[in-house]
Amino acid sequence: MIDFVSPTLEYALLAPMLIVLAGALIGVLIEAFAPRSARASSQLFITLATLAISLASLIRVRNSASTTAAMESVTFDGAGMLLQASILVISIIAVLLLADQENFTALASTLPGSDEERTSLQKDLRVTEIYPLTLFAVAGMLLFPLATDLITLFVALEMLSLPLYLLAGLSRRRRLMSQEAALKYFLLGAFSSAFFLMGVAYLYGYSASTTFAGIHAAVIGSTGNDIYLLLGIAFLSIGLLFKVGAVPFHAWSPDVYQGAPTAVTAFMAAATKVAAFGAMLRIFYVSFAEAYWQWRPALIAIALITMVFGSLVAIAQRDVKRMLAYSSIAHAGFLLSGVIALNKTGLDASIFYLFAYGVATVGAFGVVTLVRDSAGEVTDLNRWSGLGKRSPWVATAFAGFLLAFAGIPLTSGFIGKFSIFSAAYESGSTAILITGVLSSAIAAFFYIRVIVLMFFKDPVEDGTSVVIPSIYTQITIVVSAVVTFALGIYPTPLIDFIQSTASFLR
Amino acid sequence: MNIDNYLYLSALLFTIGAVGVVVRRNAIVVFMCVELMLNAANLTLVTFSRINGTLDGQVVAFFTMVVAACEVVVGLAIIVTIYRSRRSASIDDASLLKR
Amino acid sequence: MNLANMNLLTLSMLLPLLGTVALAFTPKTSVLLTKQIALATTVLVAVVGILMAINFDFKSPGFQFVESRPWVPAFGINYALGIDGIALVLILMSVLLTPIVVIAGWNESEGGRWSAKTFYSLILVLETMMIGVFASTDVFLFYVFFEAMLVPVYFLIGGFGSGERAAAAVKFLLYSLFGGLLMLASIIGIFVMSTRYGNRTFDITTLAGLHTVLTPMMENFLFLGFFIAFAIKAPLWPMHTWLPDAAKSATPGTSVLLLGVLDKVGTFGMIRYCLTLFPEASKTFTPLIITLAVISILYGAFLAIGAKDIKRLIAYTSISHFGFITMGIFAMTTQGLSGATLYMFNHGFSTAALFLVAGFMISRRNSSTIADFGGLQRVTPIMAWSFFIAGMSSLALPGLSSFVSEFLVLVGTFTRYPVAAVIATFGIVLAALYILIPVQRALHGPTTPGNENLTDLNLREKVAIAPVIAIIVVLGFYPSPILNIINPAATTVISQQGFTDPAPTISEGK
Amino acid sequence: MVTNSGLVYLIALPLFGALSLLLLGRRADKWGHLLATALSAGSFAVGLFQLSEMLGRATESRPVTQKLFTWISVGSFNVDASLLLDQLSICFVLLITGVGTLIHIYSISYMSDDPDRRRFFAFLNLFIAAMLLLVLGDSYLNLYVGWEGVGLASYLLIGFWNQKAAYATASKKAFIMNRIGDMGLSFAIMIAFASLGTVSFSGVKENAHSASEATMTAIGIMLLVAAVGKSAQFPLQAWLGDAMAGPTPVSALIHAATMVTAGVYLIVRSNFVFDAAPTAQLLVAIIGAITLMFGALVGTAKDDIKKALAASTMSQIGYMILGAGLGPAGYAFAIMHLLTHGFFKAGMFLGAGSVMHGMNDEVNMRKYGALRKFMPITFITFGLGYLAIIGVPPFAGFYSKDMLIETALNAGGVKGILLGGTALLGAGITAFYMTRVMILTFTSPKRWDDNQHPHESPILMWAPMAILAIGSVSSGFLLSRGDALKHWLEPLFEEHGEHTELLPPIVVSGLALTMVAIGVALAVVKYQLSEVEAVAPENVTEFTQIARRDLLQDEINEALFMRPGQVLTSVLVKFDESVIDGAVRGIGQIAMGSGSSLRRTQTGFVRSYAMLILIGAAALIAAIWVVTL
Repeated sequence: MIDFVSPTLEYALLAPMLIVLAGALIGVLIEAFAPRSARASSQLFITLATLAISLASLIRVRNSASTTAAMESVTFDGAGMLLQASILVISIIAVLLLADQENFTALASTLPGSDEERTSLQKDLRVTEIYPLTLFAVAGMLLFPLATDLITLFVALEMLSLPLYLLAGLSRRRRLMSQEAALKYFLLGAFSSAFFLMGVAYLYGYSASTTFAGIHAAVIGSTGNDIYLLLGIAFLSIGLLFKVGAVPFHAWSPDVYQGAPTAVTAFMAAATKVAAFGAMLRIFYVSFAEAYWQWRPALIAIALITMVFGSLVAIAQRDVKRMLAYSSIAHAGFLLSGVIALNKTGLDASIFYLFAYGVATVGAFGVVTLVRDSAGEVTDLNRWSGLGKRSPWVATAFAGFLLAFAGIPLTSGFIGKFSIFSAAYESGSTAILITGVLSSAIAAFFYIRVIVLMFFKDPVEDGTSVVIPSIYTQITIVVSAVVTFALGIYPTPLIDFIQSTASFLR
Repeated sequence: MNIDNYLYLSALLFTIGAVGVVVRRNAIVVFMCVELMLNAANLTLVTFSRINGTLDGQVVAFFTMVVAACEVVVGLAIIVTIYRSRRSASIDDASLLKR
Repeated sequence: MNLANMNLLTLSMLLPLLGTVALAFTPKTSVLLTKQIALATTVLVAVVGILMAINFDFKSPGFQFVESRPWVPAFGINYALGIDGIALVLILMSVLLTPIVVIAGWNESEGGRWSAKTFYSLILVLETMMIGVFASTDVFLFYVFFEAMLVPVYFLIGGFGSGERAAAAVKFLLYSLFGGLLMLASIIGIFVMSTRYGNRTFDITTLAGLHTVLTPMMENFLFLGFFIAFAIKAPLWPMHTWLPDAAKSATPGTSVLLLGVLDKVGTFGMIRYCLTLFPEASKTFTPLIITLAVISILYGAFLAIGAKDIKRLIAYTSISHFGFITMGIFAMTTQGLSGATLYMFNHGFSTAALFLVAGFMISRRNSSTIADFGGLQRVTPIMAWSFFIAGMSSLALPGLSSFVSEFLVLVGTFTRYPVAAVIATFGIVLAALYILIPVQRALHGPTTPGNENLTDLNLREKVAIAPVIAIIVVLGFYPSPILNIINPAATTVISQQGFTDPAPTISEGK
Repeated sequence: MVTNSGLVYLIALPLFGALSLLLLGRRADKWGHLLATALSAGSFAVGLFQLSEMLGRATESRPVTQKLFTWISVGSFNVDASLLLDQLSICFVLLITGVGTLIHIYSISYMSDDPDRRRFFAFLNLFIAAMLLLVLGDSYLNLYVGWEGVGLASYLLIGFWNQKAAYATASKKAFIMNRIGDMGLSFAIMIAFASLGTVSFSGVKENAHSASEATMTAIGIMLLVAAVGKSAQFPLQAWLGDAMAGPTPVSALIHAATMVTAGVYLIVRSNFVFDAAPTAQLLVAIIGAITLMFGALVGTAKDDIKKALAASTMSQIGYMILGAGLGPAGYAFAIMHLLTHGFFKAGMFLGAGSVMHGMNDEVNMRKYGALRKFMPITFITFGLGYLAIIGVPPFAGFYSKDMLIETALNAGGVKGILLGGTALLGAGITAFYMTRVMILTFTSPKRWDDNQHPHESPILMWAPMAILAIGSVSSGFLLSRGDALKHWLEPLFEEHGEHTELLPPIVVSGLALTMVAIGVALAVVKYQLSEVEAVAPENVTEFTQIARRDLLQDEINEALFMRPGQVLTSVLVKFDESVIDGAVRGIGQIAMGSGSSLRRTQTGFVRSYAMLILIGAAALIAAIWVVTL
């Protein structure tokens, strides 16, 4: 008979992901058995605990970096470890935002505006499924940048996407919009993952292997039909570019960012970017590196278009969440230059940038959740005017995050911009540098407009006010603010750590 | 016959699916078009697995089916909610979010 | 020099921050205490600054009070400070002006959106950055201060200014950010180049050698990145339009710091960075820059003549003056450079005098339109005379400090670019016009309605304005103390450029 | 060169006065004027002392210097704040402090009821100090300081009553036209430094010959521009008439005796430049000639006594400039005329002041008449000055002017005839208009109404007038006796070969006197023997009308400079607003616009998003495929 070789799984290395999955399952069980009253608190506790433990286990295994695990379908190396750590940290502060129930519908199944909904609101029901869903997504995200096998990569992609589709639809207010966001996200997501899968197919066809190493070998040996490689790279990139929201695959992000519950948007905007760019960096650095002359021009073009488009359209936005969405598109452009750089500095810069940007984003959306009126969050920029007078600290924090996005010195954003642009320029693409700088100038324009609105305009008395719902949200904002400025004033420890650890195992 | 034809076929299916997504209004149909694209990919995978003489392609295809199934679950859930609240499954009606 | 190893520079930058902390703990209600703390701090800083000047070794041209600690070693960034004569003079000017501004603007915080606490915290933070920007010998550190500086000024204008303050603040910030980002591109360029050729560093003295390995093309681009940023700051025609708006909207005190100190960062940067890092490119662009400078001189003067608003008028005169400074810098003669540096110093004080007195006038009349004043000479003689003297120093009357610098710039330029110098000299006639016209309209003639019972300067205002005028007059007759500080540094810069002063044509004949 | 630590006191005393009076403010009202006068007198005393010292020394060692401190020292550009007192500057020192002191005394009474008398005296002292610095500075840059210092003082004093809008304008006009001249001076200094590497008198003198003539011509012409501005010479003469807005003592001191003659000083001081640059020198002479005619003609038409005197000042300085333009032959006579003019013109201005004092500040001569009876002393002193200026022997003006005319005629060739001719003609016209002034004011029948009560001025006013009158009588004789001044100044100038005499001196004097006689006669006929209207008649010749309007100088300036300047200014203001700032705003709007138009791509329809993705996919594949080829 065929002698069956049982697969070897390095559980220690996989622990972070497994723990999160376990936590998610526990969450599901709680949904099933725990009494309604106990759910919210216990779920929150479980989730935070899970993430914390996962982070701990990650730290525990940091020294055993640079080994493949689970039959080479996962590679646990410095870069991957850093990306996982960033994802976990960002998730923790994002989950604190979820804790504020104001964000979520009482009962997802009820019709908007129906009596059912009203009663459910009166009964103060709560969807606590969000926690396990989030954890599943986190697990997917953790796996995504580590996957070194096309199958794993695909599964991870779906694993992080599907829960997000659902989460996007669970807003408490403006449920129609929320559901619409979910639909759009889902349809386009599925559409793009179809492309992604097609890419997988062609790459397999090109290299006769599904592992990154195999593809890399094929690219070097240039065995196989280059058309397949071409198609493979193109289709795969579409899937990834869709996730990071690069033009022209960005269209979903403004709508989803606006429609989804703000807490989810925060989590999605920050963590997904890290995961997606992590995967992108890995596959481009590890597998496609030698074929750069094929894909780089196209990617540069996309990067440039993305920067400019994001910045320009953001100027014209009236809704704070949409504005942040477009700014995140612009930032996707900046981050792409890290992929294009295709050198060590590029990798370091990208990781730093991802972390810094992610934290700032969570913070910014955290602030958005605070500005409310009787009908829930107020995202209309004009109604934000005079926020500085109403609650100076919140306004200051938001201004801080905006300055970080704009890349003003003494904020993390500046170090990020500097390092990623210099990496791109080091790799010889002046266009990225110039365009990046100019589009940052355009971007500054609307960040400053918001600051003016908050500080130099008088408040309009229309019931808009700043509500601090729970200590959790406060923690989130404070932590993000501290991190943002700390990384701006003294980034050395993090940068050094990244420099010493970040590397892809080929 | 030439095995490449399978690739052409799958490419054709994929294109049909993609075009379908763009032209059809009913959410369900759009979703089915996506499924079509996925299966086109599957066909490609299997074909390549045959060409390359390795099994990985077929394994991927199985994974894809499972994933597709999950997608169906999530997708239908969303579409049904939309349908219930809007009494319409036309994706063109859902355009509150724009600009 | 035992003080040298006391890190005076860091100390002088730390003190204002400590002051800010102190302010943070003072209750919002006790405004007076706030002001006192602010004043005390700034005075203390001024003392430290003077200590530095005293312990400065005039003979040696290199950097002094040097400090250096690694900041971001990964990028070769250091927290590196040090001052040569030029920097010292400018720091001295900044630390002397700040307390004066605090005294003169004792009540400026009242018109603002926020409390006096905020106002003075911003001022103090700004002072730290002003010192830092002149003191840093690490290009990256310089850039950080250069950009971060904008934020407090932005809030000072937008939060405490008058009229279209928000718009003016935004205009100022966008202009500066745009320039700053171009400069960032150049800095990245330098960073990558220095990495490519040898060790990655931002140390100005090390980078001074970088140009030898750059292609002319590359050097020109990097130069432009820096220069445009500085030309916007300075401001040089045609990148000047933010200045009048900002100066009009800002409080007089802020305007003093804006025109007196911040704009100097531009001209200072031209010397310290454009010339030192890119000598070849500087040579390449000199004709263009000299042209722009000359245009600024005349253009600014004409617009000042045409100005209806006294603050805008002063702003335009500054544009003209910055034309002189830039011209002097790029004339590449010791007279030109020393003159330009001295000009920066003097302009700080003469503009301060003008703006502060203008501020006093405006605060009494609640209008900054020249036409609203008239015959102040008879109503408020002291105020009128202060304005007159300030004006005289602005038109560079011999015997007042600005004459020495202006004449040095002209002579220094004439020896190398006679045509430019000749055209620029017409500026002195225009200067007479743009000063004497407002003097006549506002101070002379019969006292117009609304001005009859304005009160003359009070003690506080006298205390604020007296030292400025004293400095203007004393340095007019005896500029040597400042010139002695400047000269060695200036000579070094010129020789680094590989220039020597043109010899008298007569000796060529021989 | 001999150094002397005493020179600084010449300047320090009045400067101290000025500062203390200004800083002490009202506290000094009681005694301010006395202090100022005392200090000015003290300065005069120091001057006399220096003169005696100087007389005690051998000719070559007469000049003395004093280095105060290093003023500006950058690279090769070194200027010390140091003073130089030589035979030339001592003349000026004495003139300035002497006449200055007299005018201080005069002003004590003249300004007695002005609330701001203290300020007035402060300014007078400031002027004395600045003027002394001007003549004592040992380099062009030091001179420049004094040069603009006197400009400032004159600005302040012209505008002393600047609550009157017109006076304020007059002072501004003076300052600005002076600045144009100053520009010339700074050009001269720049050229000197660039080409000779020095800006000190001695330095320039050393290199004067080794430098190219072109250079020296350039310097010379620029110095001339400066002189023209300061001395109200053509074409920068327009400000002097308006400068009469200032109190009369000011007109006497600054705009007759001293400041306006600074131009002459500059040119004579720079003799080595002009001797090395014939072209510039000729230009100087021509400017002088033009101005002397210009002033004389304007003088004939003015009814305002001070304006008339101002015009004559202009014309007399024209004589001096002309003399200075005649080279070594003329320098001494230029200075001599300057000194004598200092006496008689100051005297006449003070006289005019005394008349105004007696006539409630009436300045229109047509409202005067027959004042001889009412203010005899003024009449006599003024009369002596009058005789001096028209050049009747043996009064001061005769000697100086006669020598100038003679030198001009002897300048040789056509040049000589033209210049000399002008000078002669000028003498005639001078006689005419001065006689006119004399007659209209003193001897013609009274034309003032009865609420006027003309009376003689107090002693504090007429004493100075008397002293000056003595000067107007004697100075010419004293200075020219045995060519005293000529020999005194000679060491400063180059030797010059004797010119061929066009006419013997006696003939020249004859001609001059004839011209004078004709002028006087005409005036007598026109004004003494015929009725004079109290209001200026309108039905007069074109020429008179034009002359009354200063030969259209203001109209021309306005048409040529002011109007275009104003237009340019307003154009630039609009340009800045719309074009430059507009461009900036435009960029912003472009960004905005493109933003909101790109925004439309976000239709909200999933299918269009999918379409976008599809297109993107196609484009991406195409892009990658293209580079693969």
